Amino acid sequence: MTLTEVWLFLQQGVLSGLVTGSVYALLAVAFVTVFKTTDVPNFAQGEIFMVGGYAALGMVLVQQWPSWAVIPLTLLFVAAITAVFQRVVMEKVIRSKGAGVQLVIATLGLAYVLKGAVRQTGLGDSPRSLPPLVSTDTVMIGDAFLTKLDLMIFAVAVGTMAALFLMFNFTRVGKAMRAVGMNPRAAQIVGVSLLRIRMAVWALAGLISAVTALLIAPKILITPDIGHIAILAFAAAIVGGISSIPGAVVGGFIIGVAENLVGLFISTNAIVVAPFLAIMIVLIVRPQGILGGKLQVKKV
Amino acid sequence: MKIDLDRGLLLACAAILAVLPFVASGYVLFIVNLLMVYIVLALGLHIVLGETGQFALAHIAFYGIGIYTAGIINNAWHPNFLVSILVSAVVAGALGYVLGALAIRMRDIYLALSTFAFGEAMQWVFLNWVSVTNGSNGYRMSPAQFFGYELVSDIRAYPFVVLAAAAMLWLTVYLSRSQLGSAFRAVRESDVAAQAMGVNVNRVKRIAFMISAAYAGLAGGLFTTFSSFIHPDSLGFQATVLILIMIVVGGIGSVRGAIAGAVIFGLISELLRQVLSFQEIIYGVILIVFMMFLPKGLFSGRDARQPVAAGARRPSGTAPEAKEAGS
Amino acid sequence: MSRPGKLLSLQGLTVQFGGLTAIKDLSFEVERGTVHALIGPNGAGKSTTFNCISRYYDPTRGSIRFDGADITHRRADEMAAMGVARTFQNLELFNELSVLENVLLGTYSHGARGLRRALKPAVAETREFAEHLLQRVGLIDYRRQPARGLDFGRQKMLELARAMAIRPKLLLLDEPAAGLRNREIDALDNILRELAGEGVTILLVEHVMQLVMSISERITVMSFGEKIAEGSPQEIRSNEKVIEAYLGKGGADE
Amino acid sequence: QTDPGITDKTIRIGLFSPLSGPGMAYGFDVVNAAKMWYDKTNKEGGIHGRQIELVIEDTRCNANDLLAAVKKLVEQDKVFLLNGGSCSAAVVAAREYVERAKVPFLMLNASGDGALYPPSKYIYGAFSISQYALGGSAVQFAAEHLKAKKIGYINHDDAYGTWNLEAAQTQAKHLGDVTLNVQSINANINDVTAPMLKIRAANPDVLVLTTYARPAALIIKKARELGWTKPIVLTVTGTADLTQLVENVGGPDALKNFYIQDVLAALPSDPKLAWVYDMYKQYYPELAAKPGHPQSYMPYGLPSAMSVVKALQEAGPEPTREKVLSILENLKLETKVMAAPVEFTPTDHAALKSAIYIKFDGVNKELIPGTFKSVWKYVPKQ
Amino acid sequence: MSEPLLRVESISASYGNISALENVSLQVPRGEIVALLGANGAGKSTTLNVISRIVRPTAGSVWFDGQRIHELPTDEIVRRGIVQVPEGREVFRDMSVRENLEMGAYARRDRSGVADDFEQVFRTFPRLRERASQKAATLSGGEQQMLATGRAMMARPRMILLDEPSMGLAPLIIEQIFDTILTLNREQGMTILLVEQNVKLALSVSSYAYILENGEVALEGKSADLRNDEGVRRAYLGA
Ligand SMILES: Nc1ncnc2c1ncn2[C@@H]1O[C@H](COP(=O)(O)OP(=O)(O)OP(=O)(O)O)[C@@H](O)[C@H]1O
Ligand SMILES: Nc1ncnc2c1ncn2[C@@H]1O[C@H](COP(=O)(O)OP(=O)(O)OP(=O)(O)O)[C@@H](O)[C@H]1O
Ligand SMILES: [Mg+2]
Ligand SMILES: [Mg+2]
Repeated sequence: MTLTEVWLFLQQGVLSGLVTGSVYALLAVAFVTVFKTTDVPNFAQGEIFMVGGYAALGMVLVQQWPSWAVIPLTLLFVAAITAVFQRVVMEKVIRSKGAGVQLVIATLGLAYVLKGAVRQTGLGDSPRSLPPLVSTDTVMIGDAFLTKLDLMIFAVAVGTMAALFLMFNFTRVGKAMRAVGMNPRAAQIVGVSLLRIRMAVWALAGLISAVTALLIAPKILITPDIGHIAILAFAAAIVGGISSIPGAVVGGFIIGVAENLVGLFISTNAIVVAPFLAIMIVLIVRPQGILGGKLQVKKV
Repeated sequence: MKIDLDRGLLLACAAILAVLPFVASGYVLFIVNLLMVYIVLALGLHIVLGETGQFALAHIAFYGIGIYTAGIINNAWHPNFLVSILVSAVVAGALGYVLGALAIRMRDIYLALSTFAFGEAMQWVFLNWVSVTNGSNGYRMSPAQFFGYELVSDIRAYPFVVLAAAAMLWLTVYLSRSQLGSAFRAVRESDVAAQAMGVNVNRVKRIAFMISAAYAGLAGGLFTTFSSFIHPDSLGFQATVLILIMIVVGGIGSVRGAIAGAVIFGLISELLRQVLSFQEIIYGVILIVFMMFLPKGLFSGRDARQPVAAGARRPSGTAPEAKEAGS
Repeated sequence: MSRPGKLLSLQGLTVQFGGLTAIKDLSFEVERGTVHALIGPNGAGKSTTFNCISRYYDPTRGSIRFDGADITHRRADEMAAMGVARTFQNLELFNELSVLENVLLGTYSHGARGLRRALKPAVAETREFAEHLLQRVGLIDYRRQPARGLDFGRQKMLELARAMAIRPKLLLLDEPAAGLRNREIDALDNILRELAGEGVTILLVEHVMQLVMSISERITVMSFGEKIAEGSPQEIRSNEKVIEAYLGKGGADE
Repeated sequence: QTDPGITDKTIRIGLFSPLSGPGMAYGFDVVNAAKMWYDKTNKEGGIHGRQIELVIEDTRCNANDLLAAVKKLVEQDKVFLLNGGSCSAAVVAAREYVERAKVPFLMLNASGDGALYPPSKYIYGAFSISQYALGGSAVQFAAEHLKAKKIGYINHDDAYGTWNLEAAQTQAKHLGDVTLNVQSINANINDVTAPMLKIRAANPDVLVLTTYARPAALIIKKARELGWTKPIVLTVTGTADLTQLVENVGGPDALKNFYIQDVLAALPSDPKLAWVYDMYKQYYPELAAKPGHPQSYMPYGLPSAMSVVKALQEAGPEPTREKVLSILENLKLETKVMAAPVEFTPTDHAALKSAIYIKFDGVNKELIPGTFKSVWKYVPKQ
Repeated sequence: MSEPLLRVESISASYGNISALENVSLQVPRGEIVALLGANGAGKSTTLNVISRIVRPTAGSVWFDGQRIHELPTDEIVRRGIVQVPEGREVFRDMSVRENLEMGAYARRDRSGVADDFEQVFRTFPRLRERASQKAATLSGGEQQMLATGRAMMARPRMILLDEPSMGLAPLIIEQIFDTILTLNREQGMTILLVEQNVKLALSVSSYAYILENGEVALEGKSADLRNDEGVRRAYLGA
């Protein structure tokens, strides 16, 4: 392999990796948002995103609605699903003294339902795309090709991260969300409405998922099983430090780039394991994740 | 009376299992054999998750390791099946110990997701270590034997599978009554306090991982006694989730629950094949409904020792908490 | 039966958390068979001291000797077998386990170690021993309840019983009387006296002066991580520094 | 004494395939196609006066479930023969069992290479096409029609990939002066930059894709982004829905130099195949009304059903499993559905060896004359 | 006598099948300090938790400022002006001391006074000022208790429910806390329901007191009278 080739591989590999990484990052951010606040690892994250894609598809394809209507409706639809799921299912699980693992399984249940429902529409037989929100003309960066859409995706990922980071650390509601995550009982005592906050958070995650879907469906194509992509979002979240929003994004980038570099310089067969290797390495070297803050002596 | 309930249940099961081979078709026996394997898997997960409270999601990886180990041994030497399943248990257990050693630094979600990652990685190994596992072509295993008695059919394997499962059940109950069992639960409830009692938390965790993995490995060995083919696709996260669901729906921390869950969900996933295209939705709804109305599982609170869900005990959960008010 | 001599001695103990120094060059000794109190304002470093002795924290500097052995670098889980038991200021119970099993776990460190024993179930006499302890702290009627179900005060008593089950040489009690009412404090007082009578050495962290002053033979006072006074209850009560840093005018009489 | 599943009035046949979950697209309508052929046969008086009774099972495209289904059909429902399987890897799971139970087993549209080789007395298949045939044929086309010397080859890291690659390499060796540059990828890949860059760097004359639809679309799109202009050949594994493919690759521009493999006798739109789709409409009016039906693999269900019927008819009024098997050994049958007739030999139980190719620019399809045959032959390993 | 600010009418509560309260009634007049005493497990914390609706009563009603509040969600009750300082220091572990205090002012509408209240809290608990940016989880037990109390003060409530505020505090700090309680009460007319194990202290600051015994009101009366009541002395004040 010549040096120029290596250099070219590096450029394209890293840049495309950052874009794909942004996809993982966006989903990871949604995942982290819910986890931080409700302590629930949402194993339906991928399917929620998937449903966003198909909701839009249904409106475009079956209903033939114009995109200016489709976009807000999709966001609304997905946010509604997640919010209602939290309000109706999760709250009930909590009230009947379910915790940790029970909540996880409830989300798994949601994942199955959503997948099954989409298959029922008959849209799920072959992979689908959506009309791209931004043109997919290619632009050159160095010797690397990207599309305008790619740049948009990257921008949105970073933007969302910034917005959420500010929200969690500097806004009243953001702090309330963190408080609920740390100690729901105390949060109640200072006047936070668990119901409202939890619903808000799930709706927020739904929104992010929907935006992601609209944005990246044309890039990665959706199938009823595209939810598996959430696995990479989890990977991103862990690598970055499970409850850190910037961590999620950094993690996403790392995974995306790792995939490409492994594919380019080791073997394309190995692309699938790259994320899991990343996870294991990070967790062994730095159990709290890259931006997980410094470990503190546990106060006893 | 609880003891009697257990006795009753056990006797009933024993009776059914005893008459089954004379009345049921090979297909039914195949399903029962599978259920037995599920039971052993569930008991294994019960030890690390239910008893020790370690949210480990790599269970099926060890199951796979068990299957391939036993399969390879069968193909190579065709020994007494006891040998092959014990070896698979040992191999899986050893790897479990290693994973435990790496995992003890992590808790809750980190542990869950990193063991999950390990599971995915193992599936990749099964798929790509072609020279050993025959990769994605699937691996064919010649049937096991017992002192020359070839276990070529489900009905021939049946008695051995059932007995093995029963043995593992006994072992599980015995373990949970032992000092080690108490240590497991101590770690689950509060590792800080456990240390104060003289429990070497890290060692206990490693042991829990090891035993649980050994169970899974043995389950894999059992699988090879009545099934002659394994494909990596059936060793993915879905399978781990199935086992997880079994012990949670059964009642996490309860042996009875693990078994009930294994039987019920083993059957559900087989029966659902009949409802065709709606099965995913139905399956999902079943899970959701169970969690909404029976989150602590079928056998919650019936066990002498109150079980707790992994991660249920919040760091700030010091004050006594009561019926959570909710409008 | 309590042989004279030092059971525990701290030498120049220093603990830092990042920038913050929780304990600065702390030294004191505890005589065998005595009740020794460690008092001081909130955040003085008392619990941290406990955490060092019971090996939850590693001191930044200094050494800890217990029963003739240097334990500065032992593991926390080795201490029970050596005869050091403790309770926790913020309750560390096995919440979902029955009250009885909580106490049974106290006996975990007894007898030989190793696999053979690990696989044995708890024997009848340990059970009786545990129930006897529950009797002593008045929790026998609750033995089947999950610990979580007890009220705060009883949870504290349960922790005490669990610590006693270790059959310790040294018992570290972190604010056992917190949340107890006079009545229960008197009961606690008696239990501790009995224990002391049985030759158990007690190191007590407590803010309830009524208890401290009545049972401790010697008192060490810390403030901002440093020892500011040591002596008999009378001396401490009248010690200006202590009154000003900790007791306050009202605190002295009690 | 007669074999199970036979009465004077009926013959019972076990029909199974993924009818749910991810694999549904491969099986659902394929089973319907087979079903309608059996119904048709029954309407026409059945087989020597016997009506065909179907028992249908779902396999979820999963080894364990398929095995359970087969065991149920054989031991519980006591079927006479088995007709099913759309997922190759899963089908293999049934092999040992079917041989032990001595039941004739004709696959549906599973490529089933793992079950076909080494040939088993009881198992017949590849009615659509086997992966071995598919890979070999594609290389043959690239070399013969597109004059390729150096072929870029992207396959999956799964069973299918391994099989079609093996045949492709055999074909290349057979052709002599053809070399392959291979990149294997996982079916769930999201970023195909790496494989595509490596292919581009190797600079082959043609790119052959044996991947599923999604990775295929991703690669074709990426190829365009990276300024690839040479021919791309997409095998039947990825051609499920062509109109969709056009959308997925972002419009026809990406398909300027693009060929697809097909195994049908002609283009689906071609009058030659009209009868298949009319028949489907007639048997499943309400399904046909739904979006996405008939699924594009639907016709593949017919040949195996046809073969079953033919074999049973030739087996005469007193059919036994042995008779049926002996007939299958040399069965020849022009299905009018597939690119070539069904042709079994005692040493090769795969029905189809050749494929046709179509130039597709996103709008128009232009049939390339001739069929292209894979030369791969099973050689027993020792 | 005018309508009391808080009126608890014959409430009962239970945990699963364990009954914790049996028709308990009590009243807290505006601007008064009322003490709630009783042995361990008597049900004091449960009473407070019923008032702020963390525990749902199985019977009875709770009236605040003339309105029934026992069906309202906890956060609404807080917004109406009842804040609890819970038993066992429920602080936000991973938030800094300052953030914890900010959260205290969460339900508050007037943002203006917040700054002054920070000052007041820090004046009462100088230790908190030193630890302002430290994570609550690593505070000493007493520091956490101070934080919990300070957090409640930040809400500027109309009524505070204190569950054993002196628990684990140094005598000096206890004095300070009770001074604060008295000033809050005198200067801001804060109404206070006080659960306190230090009966002597409790009776000295409160004007009226209830004594619970396993879930029922066993005795009630003017604090002054109770202080001198023989039975009370023997039962609760010890020797
Ligand atoms: N793990 C830790 N990380 C950081 N700081 C800590 C840690 N543990 C204790 N500290 C700090 O060390 C100081 C001493 O804490 P410690 O718990 O020993 O106080 P204490 O004497 O027990 O007070 P109290 O009587 O209120 O319990 C406190 O200021 C606390 O903030
Ligand atoms: N979460 C719970 N589950 C079961 N029972 C409980 C729970 N919390 C409290 N109880 C029971 O309710 C009764 C009253 O408890 P509560 O905490 O109100 O007493 P208390 O007066 O506050 O005691 P203390 O002064 O020790 O805090 C006790 O018998 C206790 O065992
Ligand atoms: Mg302390
Ligand atoms: Mg209380």
